[in-house]
Formats: sequence, C-alpha cells, structure tokens
Amino acid sequence: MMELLAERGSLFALTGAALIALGFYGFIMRRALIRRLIAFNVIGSGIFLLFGGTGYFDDGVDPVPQALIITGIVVALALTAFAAALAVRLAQSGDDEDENAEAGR
Amino acid sequence: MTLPAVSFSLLLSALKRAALLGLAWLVLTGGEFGALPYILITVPAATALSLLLLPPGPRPLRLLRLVALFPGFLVRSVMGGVDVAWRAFHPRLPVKPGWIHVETRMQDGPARALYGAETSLLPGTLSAGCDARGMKIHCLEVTDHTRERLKIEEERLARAFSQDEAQGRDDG
Amino acid sequence: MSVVEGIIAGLLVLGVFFYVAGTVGLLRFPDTHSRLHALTKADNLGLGFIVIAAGLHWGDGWIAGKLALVWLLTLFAAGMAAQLVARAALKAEGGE
Amino acid sequence: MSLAFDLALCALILGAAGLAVAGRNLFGSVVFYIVYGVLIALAWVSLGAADVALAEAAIGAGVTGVLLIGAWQGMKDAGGLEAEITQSLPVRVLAGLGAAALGGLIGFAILSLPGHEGLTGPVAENQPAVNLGNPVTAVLLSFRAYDTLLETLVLSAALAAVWSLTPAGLWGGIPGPKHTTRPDGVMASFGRLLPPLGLLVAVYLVWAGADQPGGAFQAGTVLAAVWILIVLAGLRDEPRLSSLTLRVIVIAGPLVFLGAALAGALSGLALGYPEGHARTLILIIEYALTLSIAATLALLIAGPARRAP
Repeated sequence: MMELLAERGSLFALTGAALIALGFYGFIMRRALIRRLIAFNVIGSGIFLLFGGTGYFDDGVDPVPQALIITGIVVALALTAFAAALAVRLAQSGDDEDENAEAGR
Repeated sequence: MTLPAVSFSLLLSALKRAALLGLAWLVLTGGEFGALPYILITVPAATALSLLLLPPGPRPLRLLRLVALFPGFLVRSVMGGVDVAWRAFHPRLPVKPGWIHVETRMQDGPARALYGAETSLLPGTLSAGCDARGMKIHCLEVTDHTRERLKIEEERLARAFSQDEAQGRDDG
Repeated sequence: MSVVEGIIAGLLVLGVFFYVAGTVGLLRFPDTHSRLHALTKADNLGLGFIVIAAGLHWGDGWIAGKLALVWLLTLFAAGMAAQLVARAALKAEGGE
Repeated sequence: MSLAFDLALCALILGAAGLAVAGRNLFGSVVFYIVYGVLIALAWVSLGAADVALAEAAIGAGVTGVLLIGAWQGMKDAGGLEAEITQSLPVRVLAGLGAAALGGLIGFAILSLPGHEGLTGPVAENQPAVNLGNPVTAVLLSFRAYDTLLETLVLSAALAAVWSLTPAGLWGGIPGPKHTTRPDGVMASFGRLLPPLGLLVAVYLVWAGADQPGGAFQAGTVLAAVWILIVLAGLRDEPRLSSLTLRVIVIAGPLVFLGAALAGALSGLALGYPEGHARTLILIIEYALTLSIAATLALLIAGPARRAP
C-alpha cells in the first residue's frame, strides 16, 4: 500500500476516486442547484485526475489522456454554463418548488 | 516636451507604450528568435488597444523617473511586509486600526489608482479607493508620521507622472 | 550543497516565512481591512523571495525576466485589488 | 520530499472539495470550489502535465468560478436561492455508504489495473509528421482532431442553448447588466492599464502552444478575461447578440476547422493534413479557434440577453 501511494500516478488516481465519491454524495444529498453544479464539477475533475493518474509515467502524463482531459474540461464548462443559465432562469420564473410539491398539485 | 502639438504627444506616447509592450513581448517569449516576427502584429495591436482604452493626456508619464523610484519602493515594501509579519507574530497583536482621510493633488485616474496601489504595499497603510475629495486610508496604527510619509511618497510619484504643479490629466 | 543552493534555500525559507506571516495575520487581525494589510503586503513579499530563488535556480536571464514580469503583475494586481476589496468592505460596513 | 508534497496536496484537495460540497454557506461553497480548482491545477503541475494545469486553472477554476458566482448573484437577485435542507441521519449514512462503496470500487479498479506502456511512444514516433514540438497540441489537432472539432461545436451548441433562455421580446439584445464605474476610479484604471498586456499574454499562449505548454483553449480564456475586464470597468458595453460580426467570430474557428477537414476529405483523408503542410494548417486552425473560443467563453459568461436590442 505504501509503495503504491509513493507512486505519484496512483496517489493522484486514488485521490480522483475519492473525489468522485465525494462529488457523488454531494450530488445526491444537497438540494441547492449551485451546490449540485459544484458537486458535478468535482466528479468531473475527479475523473480527469483518475484518468491522468493512471496515464502517468516517470516522464509525465501520457499526451493522449492530457489532450482528452483538456477536451473534457471544456465540455464540462459548456455544460456548467448552460446549467447555470438554466438555474438563473428557473429562479427568475419563481417556480423553484421541488418536484414533490409539483407532483402534489 | 513643451510642444503643445497633440499629434506629436500622441506619437510620443504611442512610441513609449509600444517600447514597453515590445519589451514585455520579448520577456514573455524568452527572446526566442522565432517569436520576433510576431512583434510586428502583437505590439501594434496591443498599443492600439492601450491608446483606445487610455487616450494620452497632456501629462506624460516619465518612465525614467518611475524606474528610478523602483528600488526605493522595493525597500519600503519589504519594510511593509516585515512590519505586518512582526505584528502578526507578536503575542499581544499590536494592531490599533484607524482611518485617516488624505487630500491628494494626484490627478484622478491611473496615476491616483497607482498611488493607491503603492500606498497599499507600504508599511501600515491601505488605500480604500479614491473619490473626488481625496483618499480614505486605513492604517494598522495611526501615528504622527503617517501623513508625512504619504506626502513624501506622493511627491515622488507625482513627479514621475509630470504632476509637479497642480491640474492636468495624467497619462500612462 | 553549493553556496548558490544554500542561498536559494534561504530565500525559499524567507518566502515561506512571509506567506505564513500573511496567513497568521489573516487569521489573527481584528477587522477586514487589517486582514487585507496582511494579505497584500506579506504575500507579495513572500512571492518576491520565491521568484528570486526560482530565478537563481534556473540561472537564465530570460526566465528570470519572465518571473520578474509575473511578480510585477502580481504586485500591480494586488495593489489594485486591495483598493477594490477595501472599498467594497467599507461599503458593506455602511461606512460610506 | 516530493511524496510529502503530493500527500499534503491531495489532503488539501479533498479538504477543499469537502468544504465546497458540504459547506453551510452557498457563497462560501463557490469560493472553496475556486480554491479547489487552483489546487487541482497544482496537482497537474506535480504530474508534469503543464497543458492541463493551464487549462484547469484558466477554465476549471477561473471561468467556472465566474459562472458560479454569476449564477449565485442571478439567483439571489431573483430571490430564488434555495435553503439547504438537512436529510435525516439514516439517509445520510446510507448515501455516505453508497458513495464510499463507489469510491472504493473505483479505487480497487485502479489498483488492479494491469501495467501498460501508454501512448507516449507512438505519439513521439508520429510527432515529426506534424512538425509540432508540443505532443499535446499534436494529439489535440492532429491525432485526435475529431474530438477537438466536436468539442468546439459543443461549445457553440452550449452558447446557442444559453441564448435560447432569452426572455420573450429580448431576443438578440444585450446580455448582462450595464456596468457603470467612476470613469477615473480604481476599477476603470485597472481596466485601462491591464488589457494591452493581457492581449500579449493571450497571443503568447497560442504561439507557444505549438511547441510548449499552451494552446487555443488557454489563450482563448485569457482573451475572454481581457474583454470581461473591459466590460466590468465600464469602458465598453457588451455587444448586441444579433450582431452578424459577433456570430461570425463565434463560428469562425469551427468553420475553419471543418474546412480543413473537408479539404482533407477531398484529398483522400478526412481530417488529414496534406504532407508537409500539417504545421501551417494546424497553426491557422489554432489562431482561428482562439478567437472563437474567446468570444464564446465571454458570451457564455454574459448569459442570455437582458436588455432590448
């Protein structure tokens, strides 16, 4: 276990796994939309870190995962931007009761 | 530089800014040979942007005077850091915060903003922005010297912005 | 350890010292504006020492120049940001 | 020594993520998320992936942070910030166990991964063909150009989606509130002094991207930041969204990219570059993309139109 942690790639990959778990917990347990958006982004960067960590060799991270991660960061941003705009629009329409209340109507 | 011709002063500020930005480009690219041709596009574009956002005024910036101020500023900002560190680590926390209001003849705009930035890095003072009347300065400890020190600082910087006397817009 | 390495280590220690001082000030000082003092002054000094150490480490004039540019930009941005934050804090306290 | 650094960094990352996800104060969560993004960028530096570190710092921490702050402000203005509810203890324990099981499974999978060679070798072998010094740029714009092309289209699609949230009657109008600052105040001076240097840094990043860390996405972010600073300083207003010039700039990068792909298809290989011209074509695509990415990011942050055209 200790030598695995000493290996830089595995250490960051395992941190990535922990981040995915943390983000997942936040995503299902928190109610505020902005916080769920943050949790979603934590899951995303956890996956990137996992990907980069497993692609790590002594001379750095493999360029193919690096390129795909940059692509991933931008796609996550696109999604975050749309979700943020949606959340603001939802708040403006004053219709942000949760689904339970809506179903009960 | 007593020539009042606008076009001449405009050309001069453009050249000064282009020289500064050219230097910045050289430093950024690490003097690499392959990056030199780009200077012909990047520096004119950046200079044009600068002239557009900050049209030159009648009080040009004296670059050499500003550079000459730098070593002294460095020494005083080191003192500022040491002063804060001393207060932060001191067991009794010698901080008696207070406000003073300082009249300034520094012209409104970049010159005054830079003066405010400078005071914020000097020992014990922090500028909370400027309004038409003057500047609000927050002090870690108000002493008799604070105003004097700020006055000396202002004097130095005003000369670099060609504001020896009163009035006139500054220029960067 | 050569003399240069010793100097670099010393500069790094100094840099970290001022960062720690800034953080301690941030935690201990009594009000928002005093905390801003700690952040702007001490952290910029810390970064300055680390920049000098890094410049010596690489021993290349161009890299040192680039690092100096980074530090100048940080000084400028910190000085400006300090004023903006100080003013915002003043407004939030209803001081204006 | 570096192991101690990595361990401390990972602990800090997890701590910041925990505070961002579980914190009480919503705005505090956003701030901790930004801190988290910067720490993740440091992790990429430690892993020797400078390109990703730059992208994470600029896009992951910077632009995402600004978007989240903007969303927080927008929801607060609309009076729609939700209060957090605390779930009952059994639910929390159950969710915690589920999340822990998920993390544990992934961790187990990581530890039982078979050893592999990676693709560093094949990339290095083929890199001379495109004549680029930066392997990441070579992968992004040649070996996996397909991904990058689609990614730029995703960005444009996100912009179209954001625009589609425009309230009735404002379509094609001006996004964001009008920023007025004292014309000679600190903010205005900041906005007057910094942009020229920002422009140089952006061009430097895309220029360097061919052979060193950097590239269109990082440069585009800096350029977008320059524009946002100018708008915040009240020096210029946001453009009308119906402006044709604006739309041309937004779509120019993907179009140039598509054009190169089609030209390649006509000469026998879709998204292939003609022999000997790969570097030139890639650089042209990079510069066009930088401009489009900058415009798209700035417009994504500005959001849908809020004032009549």
